[in-house]
Amino acid sequence: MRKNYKLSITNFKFLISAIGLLMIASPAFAAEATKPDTGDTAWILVSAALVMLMTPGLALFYGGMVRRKNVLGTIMHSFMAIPIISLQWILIGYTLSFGPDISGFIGSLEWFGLNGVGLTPSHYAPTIPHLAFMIYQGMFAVITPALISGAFAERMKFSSYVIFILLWTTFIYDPVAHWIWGGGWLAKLGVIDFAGGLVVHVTSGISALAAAMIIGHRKGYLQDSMPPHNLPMTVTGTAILWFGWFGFNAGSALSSGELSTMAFVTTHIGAAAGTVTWIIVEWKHRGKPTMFGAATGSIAGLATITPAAGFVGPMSALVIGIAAGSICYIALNSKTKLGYDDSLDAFGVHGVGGIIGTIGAGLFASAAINGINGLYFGNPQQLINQLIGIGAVAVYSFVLCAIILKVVDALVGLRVDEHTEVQGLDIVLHGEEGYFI
Amino acid sequence: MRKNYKLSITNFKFLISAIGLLMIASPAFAAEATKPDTGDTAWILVSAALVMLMTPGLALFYGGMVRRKNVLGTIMHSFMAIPIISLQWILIGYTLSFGPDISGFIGSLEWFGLNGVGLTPSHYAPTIPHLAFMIYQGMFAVITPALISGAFAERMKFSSYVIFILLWTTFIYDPVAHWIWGGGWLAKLGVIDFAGGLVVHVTSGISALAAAMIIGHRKGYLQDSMPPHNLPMTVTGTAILWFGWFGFNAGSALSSGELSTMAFVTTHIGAAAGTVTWIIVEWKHRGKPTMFGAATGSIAGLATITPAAGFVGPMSALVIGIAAGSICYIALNSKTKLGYDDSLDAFGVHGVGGIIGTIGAGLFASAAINGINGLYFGNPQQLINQLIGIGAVAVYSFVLCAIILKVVDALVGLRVDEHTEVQGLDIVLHGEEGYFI
Amino acid sequence: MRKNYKLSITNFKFLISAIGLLMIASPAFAAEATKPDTGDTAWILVSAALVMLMTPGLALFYGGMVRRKNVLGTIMHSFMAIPIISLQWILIGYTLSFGPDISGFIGSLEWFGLNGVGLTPSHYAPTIPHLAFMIYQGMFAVITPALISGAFAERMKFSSYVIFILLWTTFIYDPVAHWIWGGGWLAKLGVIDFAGGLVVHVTSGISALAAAMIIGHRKGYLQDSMPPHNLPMTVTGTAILWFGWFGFNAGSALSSGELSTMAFVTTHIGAAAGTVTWIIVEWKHRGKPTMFGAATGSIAGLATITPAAGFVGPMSALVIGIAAGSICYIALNSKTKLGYDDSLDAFGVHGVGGIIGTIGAGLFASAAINGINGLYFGNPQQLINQLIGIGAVAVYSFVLCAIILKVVDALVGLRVDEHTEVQGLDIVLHGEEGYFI
Amino acid sequence: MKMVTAIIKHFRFDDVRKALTDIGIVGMTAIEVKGFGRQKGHMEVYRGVEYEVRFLPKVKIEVAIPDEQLDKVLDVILKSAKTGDIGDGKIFIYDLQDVIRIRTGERGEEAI
Amino acid sequence: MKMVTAIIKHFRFDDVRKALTDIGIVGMTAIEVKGFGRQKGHMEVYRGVEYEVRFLPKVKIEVAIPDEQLDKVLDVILKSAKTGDIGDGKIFIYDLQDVIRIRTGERGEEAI
Amino acid sequence: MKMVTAIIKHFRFDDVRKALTDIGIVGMTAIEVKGFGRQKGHMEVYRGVEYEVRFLPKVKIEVAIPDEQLDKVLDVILKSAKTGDIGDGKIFIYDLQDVIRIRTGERGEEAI
Ligand SMILES: Nc1ncnc2c1ncn2[C@@H]1O[C@H](COP(=O)(O)OP(=O)(O)O)[C@@H](O)[C@H]1O
Ligand SMILES: Nc1ncnc2c1ncn2[C@@H]1O[C@H](COP(=O)(O)OP(=O)(O)O)[C@@H](O)[C@H]1O
Ligand SMILES: Nc1ncnc2c1ncn2[C@@H]1O[C@H](COP(=O)(O)OP(=O)(O)O)[C@@H](O)[C@H]1O
Repeated sequence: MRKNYKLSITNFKFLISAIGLLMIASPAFAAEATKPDTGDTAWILVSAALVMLMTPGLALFYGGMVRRKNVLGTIMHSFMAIPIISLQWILIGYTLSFGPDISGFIGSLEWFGLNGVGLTPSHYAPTIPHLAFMIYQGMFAVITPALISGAFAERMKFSSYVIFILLWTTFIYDPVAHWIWGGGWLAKLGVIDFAGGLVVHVTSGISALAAAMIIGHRKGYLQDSMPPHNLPMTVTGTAILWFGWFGFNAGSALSSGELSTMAFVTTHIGAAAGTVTWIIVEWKHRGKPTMFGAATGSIAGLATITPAAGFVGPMSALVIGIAAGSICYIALNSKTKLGYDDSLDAFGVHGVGGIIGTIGAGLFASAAINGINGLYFGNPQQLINQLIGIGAVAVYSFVLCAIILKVVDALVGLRVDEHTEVQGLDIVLHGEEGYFI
Repeated sequence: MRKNYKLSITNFKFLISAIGLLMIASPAFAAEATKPDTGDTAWILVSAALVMLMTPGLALFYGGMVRRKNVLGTIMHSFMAIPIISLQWILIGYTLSFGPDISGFIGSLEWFGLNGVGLTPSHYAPTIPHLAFMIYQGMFAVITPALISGAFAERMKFSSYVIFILLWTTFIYDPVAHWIWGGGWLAKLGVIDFAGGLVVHVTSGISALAAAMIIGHRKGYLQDSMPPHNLPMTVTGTAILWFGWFGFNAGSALSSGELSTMAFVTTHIGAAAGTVTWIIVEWKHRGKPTMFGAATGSIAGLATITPAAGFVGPMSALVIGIAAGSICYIALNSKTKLGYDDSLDAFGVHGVGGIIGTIGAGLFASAAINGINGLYFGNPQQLINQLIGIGAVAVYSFVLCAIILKVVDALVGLRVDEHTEVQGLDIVLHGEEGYFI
Repeated sequence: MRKNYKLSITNFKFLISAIGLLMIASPAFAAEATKPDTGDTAWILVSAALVMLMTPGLALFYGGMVRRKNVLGTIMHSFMAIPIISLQWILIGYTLSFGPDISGFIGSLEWFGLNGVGLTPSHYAPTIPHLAFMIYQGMFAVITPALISGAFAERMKFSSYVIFILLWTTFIYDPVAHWIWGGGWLAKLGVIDFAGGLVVHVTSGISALAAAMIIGHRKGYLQDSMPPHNLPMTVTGTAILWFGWFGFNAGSALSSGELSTMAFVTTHIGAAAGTVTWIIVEWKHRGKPTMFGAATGSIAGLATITPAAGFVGPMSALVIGIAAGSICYIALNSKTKLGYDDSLDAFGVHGVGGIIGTIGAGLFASAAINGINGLYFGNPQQLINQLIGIGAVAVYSFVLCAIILKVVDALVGLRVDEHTEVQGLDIVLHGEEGYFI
Repeated sequence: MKMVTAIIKHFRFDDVRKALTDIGIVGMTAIEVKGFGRQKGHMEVYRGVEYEVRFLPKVKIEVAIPDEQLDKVLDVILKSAKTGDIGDGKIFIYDLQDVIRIRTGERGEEAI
Repeated sequence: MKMVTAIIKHFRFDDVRKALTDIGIVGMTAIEVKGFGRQKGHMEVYRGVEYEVRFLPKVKIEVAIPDEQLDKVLDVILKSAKTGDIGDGKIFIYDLQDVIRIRTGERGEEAI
Repeated sequence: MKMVTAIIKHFRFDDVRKALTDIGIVGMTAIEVKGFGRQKGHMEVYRGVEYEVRFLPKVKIEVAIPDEQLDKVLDVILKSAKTGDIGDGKIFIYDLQDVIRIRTGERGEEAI
């Protein structure tokens, strides 16, 4: 104990001096260069706030789906991703993702602790302060690991979860973000991903699949009744997600004007088409349209349109949304046959949706909108690029996520013991209860 | 069955080719003309997102008021209006409302499927992309039929509801929007309606009255106890509505600056005055001030200030809000004597509020703010215009809504059977339950 | 009775004529002068909407923490502050706070009823309409007294609460806002407070301490079990508060660009650091990390970074957030030893956080960011200024709040009777119940 | 004395209460329960996973009465709770050894 | 053996529990119920529509005890649950035929 | 006839139901209760204030049966509800004077 304590004091002292240096270093933001545009900056800050809100939205979306005894533990997975990944981001995540490129694979540590990241616009977004771009991107890094938590809901140790998301973000999210948005090898190859079909949804969705397979199903899965304990909470989360997604997609224009407008419109159409399609298919298939289905369909539509949002037109968005609603519906309804327990369908919605949308961008991108044509407009190469992107990101995510999970499992164990699972995470891990109603 | 299937395949093929054509046609958005203003565009996109959020806000507002067994069915009425009406809007609703005028009564189908609606600003709003205007207006079309659903909550068939809102939007909302905002006959006559007192609240509120009368009261109305099952949910919805209403009213300036500021301020004052008035009147009348009353008063204030928001000054907004709080209070407290069961008071709040506010605009509009004077500032004609507007919209809405409901009733029936009403819509129509708490 | 009634008619007539005059007077907004900037105005209106949303967010935050029987009464405290203080603000609050200065202590009544407050930008914010500045500041006035309500939750009379917040805002908030933001004596002295560490959090937090001491603890405090009845509701409130805080802090730049970006980034970092620190300390101290702790830590971080947000850099925000999480944790965990029942920790979070943050600004302000250096950057005087500010505001708030409470107690009584406290405020004071689930 | 407990359908609850008060019963206690019986439940499907809901919500009413009121009470419950459909519920009758009113300490039939 | 069930006011619940454990009762079961009795309910008005709330929330406590403890238990409940106001509730006493502890299979008084 | 009521752990509920239906029991009623017993509760800390949670959630199952089924039913519940840990719960057996099926008016064993 003694030793340990000393160690952490030393670490702490080191950290303090590092922060102290950065406190002096970083405010070198001479505003001599280009003044940011007020409208663009307003739009990006609003978008950053909207994307921030999505993570608690996800907390409610997921929280309503689990059993009452796990509501706080589930909410906490999403909620804690906000502060933990935000700190990771300002310290090392941002520079790994967007810092000066190292051979197309990763950003250098030059911008460690936001060193040199100031208020002068960067080449990433020439009309807004560099820090505005940084914080906006940070909100994406936050929500992505939180999405995975749906796969192992109701049975993962909180301590392991914290370690997992730190490793996952550093070793999966940051590199992949660099490959595509930080000027890395996939960007050079010509892969397009407007707002994170690959970077956000495929990484998290495929990792969710790996996680569900490795951690195993919940005790009593497919035998006991495990209906969502609070669907109005899930609907509230859905509403917040849809609302926030305008910041996610239209904000990815990194400016306010034509492109943000187009992405806003296609996002809404994709969501609408996903929802209506889901309800129609469900009604035909099961005989009853459900509110839970409508909520799921809208998230499927939103996830799917994400990579295409700023590349395609309104009618293409309609087609992509229809594909989202029908294919994700099939994915979810095939799940029970496949044996793994992706409890809240992180793979079925985000993995599948991200892949469809990335292909959709390759099919329907139109140069009239954002300079790049897809297959439908005569450029088959773009579809090939997209497929390469999907393959690279999916394989990388799956393999690395499996390794990370195995390592965490070996070190501290991934899964709670049976007693905890039976009693519920809220009481045993967190010592609190969701409701005294 | 076989035939039917073929038919829908054919339909589907047709739809696909139409969409295919539009996918190629629509992206002809040369950005050669005026560049949109970044600040104005940011404001309209934010406003569009805010108005989108209002519909799920309404879902919570209404959802909290019904009995537990109908919470999902009620939420679904509002929620499904988003995707269904959004698709109607991009296909035909927008062009019917805002497309090139046909004799002042309706827009032509020239802009079917957003054909020709691009990123170049339109004459409706010269500093933002045409598509931004389109999507912003679409959010209004979405929430309006959802408002009506309060009148027939807890007893309408979901399938009939879907048909109803499609017909209602096409035959009532779209024409009336054209008359007033699309350059139609009421606009030419000089009727003013800043953000939808007539177009949104009178159309939906009067239709709600027709609907409540036609569908009949809930089983057990005024005999059984039917208190709201979750008032905190209703308060959450109220908060979201108030928040979103800033986009609704201040966004209706279609630009960011003086007019949006004035509409923002009058909106907030109207809501505040409506709430305080309601609470005072209720306290005097019933002896106790209620949270539910405060929530209702705020929505009454917001609905009422809507048509006047960008035409009147702060002190006029105060007067309008006081009128809203007191008159809507009286309307709701007289309801039980009138015999119809407008279950969630869609008429009492939106119908009555919309009428008061439209008159309020005619009384207190000030040319110093938006070029038009009302009676109080020496222009009695404006009040007459407003009364004509109210009469025309109310009669049209009532008659057409009654016809639509009768037709839907004859074709598929409006009302669930008694067993369903007793068991609750959630289990019987949707096969799911709101809570397992 | 008769007399009373007459009196109020006379009052009412007087009010009506005053409003009538103002209706004519106020719209003298010639737009001849500087045109507002569209981006800046968009940002401030969005920020105003965000800050408005914080008060219902607080309603949920607090509402989830009390016992089920008091959920509506607690929500109502926050909710009713919106309309009541908004009306106070437009009538007298704004002019008392920001009207032409009288000897550094208070604003004159020149702008009574917004007279002369128009759409031309003011010297407070030269690129946005004066009314935009007015309404934005009004949202701050609204939330501040609502924060105090946490101290006397579950036992204060609603009628006394209404009187209390009106007096409190007029005699404490308005003057203190004038001292610091309205060009009063503390501003002249050089005290800095970016977004309300002193004006909002110290005033309300210290008043909460006075209130908790004067009103006495809840019946059964520390004996009966009083766990929060709905923690997911509290988390929802936390999310809304965090989201809204971007408008609170980054909006306080009163423009959109570099300063708003910096304040946005430091706000998020402060919140993140507060949350992570809280969880670590709690985990070490109590053995379990809780969702309630994470929510509390994030609000502590947000409250603490508030006065420093636009003066310090990202790494300083990190340090301030760490201080917030650890010191507020200690404050809350010492509470039970101190004997007073600050039921929802309005003092422990806002009072303590506001003081830390105000000191933090004095320590870490950097001229490179906003023209002023703190101790760490070589200017010890700033720290002294800040300490004077804290002393003056804390003493003034404590003494005046105690006087106001004593007066209200003498006149109408502060506390409900025992029967009401046992039955719950919802049924007895408001005649309604939160849930029928 | 007898304790009559009846498991009934939710929406008959108000009628049963009214019918009982009409014959002079001034006290009763109600409890939300979940019933399993001949009335079959239903399936609910959540995102492709099917759950059988076997237990249906019912209300249990407990009425303590003097022996001589038994027949009247049973009669009244039978009439007011009956819909004729399966799942109408059951009445269970127990012997009650004693009753005490807490406020006054009265015992036996007086305490009812 | 006897099963003593007491319908009491919510806020007396903690006192009753304490009083019972003080005399050595180590087990009991509590249930939320809604009571209807001499204590009248109240009106609630929601948007102009009045509803009478007739059933008030109460707690029902069930304690299984050996016969010889009956008097002490009744005495303790009477004292700790009483406020003297109407609606204090009632105690019902049943004969218990047998008790079994599931964990061990013990039966009768040992199982209590 | 007997009324067998068993207070059991939540997560044994489904097994007990299955076991009972397997031996032909077609009706039962379940109630959420809070139990207090040898199984100690736990502490919960909310913002620095500690509360002891003494009452744990349990399910109470009520099954009315003819006398001759008693042993089988007890046996089945004992087996299916048992985990061997403290807090497994208790079975209480009451004499049931009469049962009536509301739908048909049948009485006695036929009504079960
Ligand atoms: N043997 C039993 N023991 C306890 N409760 C029973 C029993 N049988 C039925 N019940 C209760 O009575 C309710 C109605 O019984 P059910 O068999 O569905 O209909 P019916 O009584 O009309 O035949 C059930 O939901 C259950 O709560
Ligand atoms: N005959 C009865 N059968 C069952 N429960 C009863 C009966 N009478 C009263 N109760 C229960 O006892 C509670 C208190 O009774 P009430 O008549 O209000 O007050 P008091 O016992 O003080 O006269 C009621 O709310 C109800 O739950
Ligand atoms: N004397 C009693 N009267 C009523 N219920 C009891 C009694 N003793 C125990 N119980 C119920 O049985 C449950 C289990 O009892 P407990 O003492 O915790 O475990 P065990 O039965 O395994 O010793 C308790 O939670 C309580 O609901």
